[in-house]
Amino acid sequence: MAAITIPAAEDIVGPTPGQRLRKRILGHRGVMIGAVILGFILLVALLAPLLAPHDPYAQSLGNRLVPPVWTDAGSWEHPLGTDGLGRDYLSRLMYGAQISLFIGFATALISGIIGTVMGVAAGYFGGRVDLVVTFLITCRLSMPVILVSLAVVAMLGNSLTIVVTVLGVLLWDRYAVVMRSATMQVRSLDYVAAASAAGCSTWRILVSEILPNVMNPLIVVATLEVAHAVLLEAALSFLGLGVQPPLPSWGLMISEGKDYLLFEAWLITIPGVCLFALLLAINLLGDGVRDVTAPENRS
Amino acid sequence: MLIYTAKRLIVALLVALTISLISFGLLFLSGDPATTIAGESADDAAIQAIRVQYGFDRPIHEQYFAWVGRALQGDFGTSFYFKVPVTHLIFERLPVTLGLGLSAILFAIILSIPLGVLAARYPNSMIDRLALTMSVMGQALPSFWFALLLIMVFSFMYPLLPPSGSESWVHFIMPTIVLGYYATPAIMRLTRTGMLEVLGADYIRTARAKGLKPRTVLFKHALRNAIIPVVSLSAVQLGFMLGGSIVVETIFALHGTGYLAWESIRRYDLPTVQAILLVFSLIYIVLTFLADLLNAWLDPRIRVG
Amino acid sequence: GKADDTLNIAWDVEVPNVNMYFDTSRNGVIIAHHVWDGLVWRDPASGEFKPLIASSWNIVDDKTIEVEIRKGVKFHNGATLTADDVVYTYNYLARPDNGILNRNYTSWIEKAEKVGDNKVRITAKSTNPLILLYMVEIGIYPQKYYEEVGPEGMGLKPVGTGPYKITSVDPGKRLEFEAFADYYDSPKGKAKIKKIVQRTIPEMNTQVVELASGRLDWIWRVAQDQADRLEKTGRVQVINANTMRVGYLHLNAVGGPEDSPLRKLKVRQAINHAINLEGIVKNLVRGSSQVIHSACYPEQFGCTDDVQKYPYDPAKAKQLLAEAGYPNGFTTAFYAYRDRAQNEAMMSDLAAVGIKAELRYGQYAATRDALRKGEVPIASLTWGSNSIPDVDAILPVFFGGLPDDMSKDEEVQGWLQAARSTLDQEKRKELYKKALQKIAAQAYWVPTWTYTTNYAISNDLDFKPTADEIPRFWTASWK
Amino acid sequence: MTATTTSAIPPVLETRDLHCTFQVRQGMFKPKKPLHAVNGVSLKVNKGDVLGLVGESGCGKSTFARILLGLQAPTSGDVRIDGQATTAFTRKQIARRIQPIFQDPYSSLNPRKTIGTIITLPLSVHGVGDPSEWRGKVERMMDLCGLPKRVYDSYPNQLSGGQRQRVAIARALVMQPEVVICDEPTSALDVSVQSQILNLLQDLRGELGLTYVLISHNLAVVEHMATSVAVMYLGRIVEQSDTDTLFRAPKHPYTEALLASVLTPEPGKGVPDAQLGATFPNPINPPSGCTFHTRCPKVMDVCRQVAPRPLSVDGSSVECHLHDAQRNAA
Amino acid sequence: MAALLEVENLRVDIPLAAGTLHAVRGISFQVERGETLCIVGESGCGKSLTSLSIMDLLPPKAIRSADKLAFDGIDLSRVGQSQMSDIRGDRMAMIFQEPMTSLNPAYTIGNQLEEALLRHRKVSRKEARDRAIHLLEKVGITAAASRLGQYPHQLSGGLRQRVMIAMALMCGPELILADEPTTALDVTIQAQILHLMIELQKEFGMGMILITHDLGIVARVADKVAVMYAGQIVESGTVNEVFENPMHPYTQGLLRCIPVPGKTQRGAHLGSIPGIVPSLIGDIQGCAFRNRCGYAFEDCTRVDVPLTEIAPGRGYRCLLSAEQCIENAKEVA
Ligand SMILES: Nc1ncnc2c1ncn2[C@@H]1O[C@H](COP(=O)(O)OP(=O)(O)OP(=O)(O)O)[C@@H](O)[C@H]1O
Ligand SMILES: Nc1ncnc2c1ncn2[C@@H]1O[C@H](COP(=O)(O)OP(=O)(O)OP(=O)(O)O)[C@@H](O)[C@H]1O
Ligand SMILES: [Mg+2]
Ligand SMILES: [Mg+2]
Repeated sequence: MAAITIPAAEDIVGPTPGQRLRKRILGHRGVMIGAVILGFILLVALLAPLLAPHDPYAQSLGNRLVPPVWTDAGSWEHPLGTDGLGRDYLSRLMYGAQISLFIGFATALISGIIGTVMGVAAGYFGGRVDLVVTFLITCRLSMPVILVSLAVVAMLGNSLTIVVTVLGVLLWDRYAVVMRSATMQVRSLDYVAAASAAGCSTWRILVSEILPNVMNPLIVVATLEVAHAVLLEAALSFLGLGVQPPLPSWGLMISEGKDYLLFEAWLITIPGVCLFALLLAINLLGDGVRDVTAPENRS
Repeated sequence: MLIYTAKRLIVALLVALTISLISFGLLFLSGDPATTIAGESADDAAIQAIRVQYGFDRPIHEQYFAWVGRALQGDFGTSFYFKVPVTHLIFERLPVTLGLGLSAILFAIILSIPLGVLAARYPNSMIDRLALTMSVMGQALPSFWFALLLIMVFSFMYPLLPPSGSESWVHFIMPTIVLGYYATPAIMRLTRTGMLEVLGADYIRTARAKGLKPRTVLFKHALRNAIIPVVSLSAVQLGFMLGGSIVVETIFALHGTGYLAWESIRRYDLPTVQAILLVFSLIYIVLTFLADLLNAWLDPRIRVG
Repeated sequence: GKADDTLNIAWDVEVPNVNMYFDTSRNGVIIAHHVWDGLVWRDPASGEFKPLIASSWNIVDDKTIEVEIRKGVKFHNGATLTADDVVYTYNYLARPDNGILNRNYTSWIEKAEKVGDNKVRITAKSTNPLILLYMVEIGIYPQKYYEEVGPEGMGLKPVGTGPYKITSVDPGKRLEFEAFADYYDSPKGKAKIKKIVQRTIPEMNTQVVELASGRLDWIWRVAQDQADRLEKTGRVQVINANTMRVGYLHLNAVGGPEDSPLRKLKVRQAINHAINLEGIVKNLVRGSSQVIHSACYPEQFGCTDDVQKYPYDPAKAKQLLAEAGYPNGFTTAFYAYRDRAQNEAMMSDLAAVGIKAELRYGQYAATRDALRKGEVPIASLTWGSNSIPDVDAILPVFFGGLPDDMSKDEEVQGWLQAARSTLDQEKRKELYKKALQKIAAQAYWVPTWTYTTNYAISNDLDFKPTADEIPRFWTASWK
Repeated sequence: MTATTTSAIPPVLETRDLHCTFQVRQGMFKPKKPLHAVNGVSLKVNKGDVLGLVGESGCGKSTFARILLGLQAPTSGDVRIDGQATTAFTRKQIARRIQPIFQDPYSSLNPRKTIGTIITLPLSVHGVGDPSEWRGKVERMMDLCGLPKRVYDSYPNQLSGGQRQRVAIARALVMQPEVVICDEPTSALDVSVQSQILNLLQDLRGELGLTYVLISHNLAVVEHMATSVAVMYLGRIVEQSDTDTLFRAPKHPYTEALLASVLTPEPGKGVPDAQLGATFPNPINPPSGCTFHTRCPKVMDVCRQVAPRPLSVDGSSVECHLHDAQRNAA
Repeated sequence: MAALLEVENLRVDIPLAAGTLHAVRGISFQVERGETLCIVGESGCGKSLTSLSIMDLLPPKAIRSADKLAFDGIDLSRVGQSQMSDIRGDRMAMIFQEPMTSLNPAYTIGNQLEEALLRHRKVSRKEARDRAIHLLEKVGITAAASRLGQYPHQLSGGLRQRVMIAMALMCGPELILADEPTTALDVTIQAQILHLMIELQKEFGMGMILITHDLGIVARVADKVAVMYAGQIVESGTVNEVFENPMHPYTQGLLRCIPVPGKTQRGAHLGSIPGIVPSLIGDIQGCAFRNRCGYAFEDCTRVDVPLTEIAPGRGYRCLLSAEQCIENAKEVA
């Protein structure tokens, strides 16, 4: 029976916040599963040029619709078979990971910047600024993203840049909402008053007092928005208004495989499962980060 | 109350105006709609005639004000494609979309609220884990893919359900599930966190200290308070479902507004697209307004200030 | 199904309007053939013109034709068709302010007059060799009813004289047809199946599922791959039929920036050589589709294969490119609106000789808008000639100086104009040949292949498709 | 308006007829109404003084403090530092002279910053001296406030409540301000820690020649620390005088009630009944006349109609009709 | 007759990720009818958990054990959930610290008051309502009948706390547990509420456990005092005994910390207890106060300190002798 040493008066009470966070992250099953899957997909995406067995764009019309290796007609030449133009499905899938991830992150970045600026400004300045931002949020929320992005893409033509821009310009609402309330909350705390009383400029307060303390919700939203963007791009591509072929985004692959749904189901199940796994991973990660950084878990 | 309603009305109007500007802005992007209206084999004269007939030769702001003026009287113009009044078209198809949306939100609520309550009542139990897994999976499932899988399995491999049409309620089963499951995780989580929070509240302890039965505590004291944010969320989700209906209605060939929107976009049927955008946003605004009223009614702190 | 003597059919696009003059879509044409009879009829099998509402006709001169109206023809609403209805219809179509969309069938009409109890004289604005063909497409409207209800009423409660009458219109969603009991003894023949129900099902997979489960009896435009698999199941019959639609790559020889590579003949020829059409047709398009070399459907009047051909030869293509000053190829936009796989295959062939094509996949209307602005270097398009078996339905549209003429070749324009203003069929053939040869020599187009359509129908159904992409359900019957 | 003697040197801090009104909404469906959080406060604080400010929750103490600090703009009236109106100052200039210590040591320190950075902040904002000297300065201040050097690189959540409050004090004092506004500096702390902080504040005052405005609802603390006391009720100062006078001879019935309610640890004395009504009036609809009349055990008719004016009675300033009456009688 | 409440060696353990938190470490006390026991101690020393464990309202993961936990002869550690909830609110009631959040915002005061009676007694709504009005008047709320229809947010803190008291009295309990009932209130209101509670307790002859960290309240309200530190009772006795002759160094320290108007010299240094409360996670040996204690010696680390009883109900938990303790107290005073 080890006697506790009762800490001396001025002893530091615990580990640093960073250490605690690390410990909680490592102990959180969802985060770990999500991180492993996402890490795997990221790795495959980055190393696609090295890993892909074939050129993802190389067609071989004589070799169309080869089924995957686990079916009777499959071969190791094309482990996941080929698509309607005889392109190697595995290679396309690997490059598709690049595209889908790029869209997710790029969109989340654009919308993140727009939404955070709006949300923080509304939360911090309140009053008219808040009124305007809230109004913009209401406007934005009242327009279905998918409808607007479909319409805009239909008018402008579909390409990677357009899709990323359109989604980026549309998906800022959640950032704005969350950042607004997080900022309001932080703003009312005494350390902001203290910084203000110390003579800090508004800019400095925003950057060094507010922003670091709204980072956690920001990261959570950003993660979930990556998933949202990936999903939306997939839906746009599915409806034929996403990235332009022959770029292999996963949504586009599902869309292309749609014509073969009934008889060559693997063409939609494989990219579908990949998309599902990616979204699952990001969501697990986002949820996990939310759990880990939730106030009740901090103390 | 009156002032409040009036204020909301003004905001709604402003939102509608903004949306109308945006949707009208699409006209700028679209180039010349006259060719579209004329169809594949129309000649130049026909196109020019249409241009004059629809007023596309006039300056854009003039067109906009003319459009707003008519829209205020409930006239959204004539569909380029169907050549019938857009208002007529939308109102004919709205019931399908609203019916689908309502059944989907009902499906989501019926599934997620009890699950959320149970998960909060027994945190970290099997049921909690199950609910959590379901919600994470649900968020990650692309609805178009899910819909195709459902069709593949339940209409083709085991032909139990019709894959298309809106003749009877059976036709709505798969669309309802596809549209509804996506709202389930959010509502379930909110119920769960709300319940967890409420169950940890001081007044729950007070209720228990009075010796009340656990059931009374759970349903009378806890759920009543936890449900309030769920109401708003459900309204918001119902609003989101209008967007989701585009994909679902297209796949299941339900002739609702969502499908109309999608087809109109593809056909450059701008009056229809504009009107649908506007109607969707108005519906959303009305829904959130109703949710606020319902909330106010549920929450005495708002009701009796 | 057979059991309730109802033919359930599905189309993937919504029918905008059943009023035939307000819908230029393919489905509109199909409906028109069922609901409205024209003055004459063209037998799809023999190509001969036969009397329909006109019991006989007489070509007075280059511009004038007189028709005798058949007696006892009834409209669906019970009224009897008279010469006045014919006059009314033609004059209505000739009015510039009528707002109709189908002007390319009708713009030739100058006027119609009643010249006897049952006799009507129709005058054209100018000499036109295709008047009879156009008259086939012009359905006769009941004067009294149409004046009463107007175009909108006609769109909701259509009244014609055809073998089927429409009993219910749910715009865009569902149409119900019923065999017209009082149909006259027409060469088209009486409808054999009592009812037709048309539904709009946008998703092809859904159509197939519905067909397989017996809730549909007839669908078409099934993708070749799916058609193959579907046939193998034995649950349905699959018919592959030719259509008059041809595909082509439009190469912008005159528009675009000054240094546009496509302005160079050698580049256009190189493109022609670069694409392995045979391979694509054999592996991808399949069915009875065939590769074409000139800018028309082979069986159209005036169409000839006797033009310069560009066999698949990537090496030659590269050489031509090098000669044109593009040894390393170039990058270009590539517009398309359908058949994504086929277009990707062509793009891949272009890439193989160094031409990097960036796909702009959009709506037909958008593509054509851009095209007309002269912005499009390469566009992959198709043309169905409005089912008219004469090159006049295709060549003047794209080479005759109309808005879609992007090559602006005055010589070709002249020949086409000349061909149009003569009724001498041999002379016309000669002129068209000249035009087609120049088009090929200049490589304004890459003519690609003819389109086929796959019909998938219930095993109970007896249905014969025709090449003009107009299914004639009144000839269909249950086995 | 105060009764304290006017000397040649202007008071270090002075407010004149300070008002602060918020527009607040009572329910979602109701229009906004004005709430007079601070309703005409005139006070003077001389150098070296400790002004104790007591009053019930919601009476406007913190709002008053925020105005003094320049964190909240008054609706009308002005604040003067050394005789100069603060409207002439920038926020930075005010910051050099007036610094706050807040009630809750948990929310007054940025959890993302180390203790060192937190205390250095004012130095870097004002660009005092050379950044290389900052660490030394900060460590000296930490030492003065009883914080070990080790915690320089720690984060707030690694410290105990008492230590955090010391950090807050060090931050407030590192720029050597003239006035420190302490808004309930110990009410979140346990008694055993409270006394440590109070002792520290006392020591620092002596050492650095500070002036305090000490807001507290704990009268024992105020009586222990303050040199003069102001009693606030519904946004107004109802009584002000030096500490001795106030505790010995309270003049306002509310002050009397407050004093009677202090529970000293003396067994056997029982709990007094202050005879006040149970409710603090709603500040949005304050009572007419004297705002205290609804709870006053000595209420008179005049109180319901006429708002009392501040009077100077025996060296105290008081707002109460009882004292008009005395005066009239005299 | 046995005491109303007898607690012997009550322990509450909370398993946490870092180890088991021994929040309450074997405390014993008794409460008689009509008697007030005050439990006083620093934040986190286990006061609330003690009261909650008597009511069986502990958080789900907390584990309670006791050698004896008897209410009016009923062994509370034996009774089942439903029997416990029959006793709770009926014979034994609790008033919580946070008047602002302890009432359900969704229901009227009347509803919440009546509910308590309807649960335990076979009475009509009307009777419940009458009782509610009666008690509201009793706790000094005017226009009681009209208050019944109001919602909690319409009442001020003081009124809510009165409602909480009335609610606790609905069934006429024999024992009242009040956990810091006045901490959130202003001084004037605090005095009123305490005054009220004492009167009601006398009137109904209830036993009362009052938990507080304010020595002032203890001195004015208590019959008996238990001073808690780190989950243990370090000193107990009647109020006079404890305040006049504090034995334990911690009690002595506490009394020196607070300025007493008129007694403490203004501006002078206050006494203080250096350091902070130790963490109670893991196994604990020796005196928990030793690191803050000016008199600590070697044994304090090694020996588990027993409660020394110097008279019935009067005890302290320190290794120093009673004489030594009294000596220390004088030395500083
Ligand atoms: N930003 C604000 N907007 C609206 N009302 C406010 C605002 N700040 C304070 N108030 C209101 O002003 C009044 C005075 O508040 P203040 O915080 O100054 O009181 P206080 O005396 O410090 O109370 P406490 O003792 O509870 O801290 C209160 O009724 C409060 O609700
Ligand atoms: N649900 C819980 N989970 C974990 N630890 C808890 C829980 N409830 C209480 N504790 C811990 O148990 C110890 C005793 O808590 P308790 O609430 O009894 O303290 P207290 O004396 O009432 O303090 P206060 O004066 O702050 O109310 C504290 O260290 C607290 O952190
Ligand atoms: Mg305050
Ligand atoms: Mg407690």
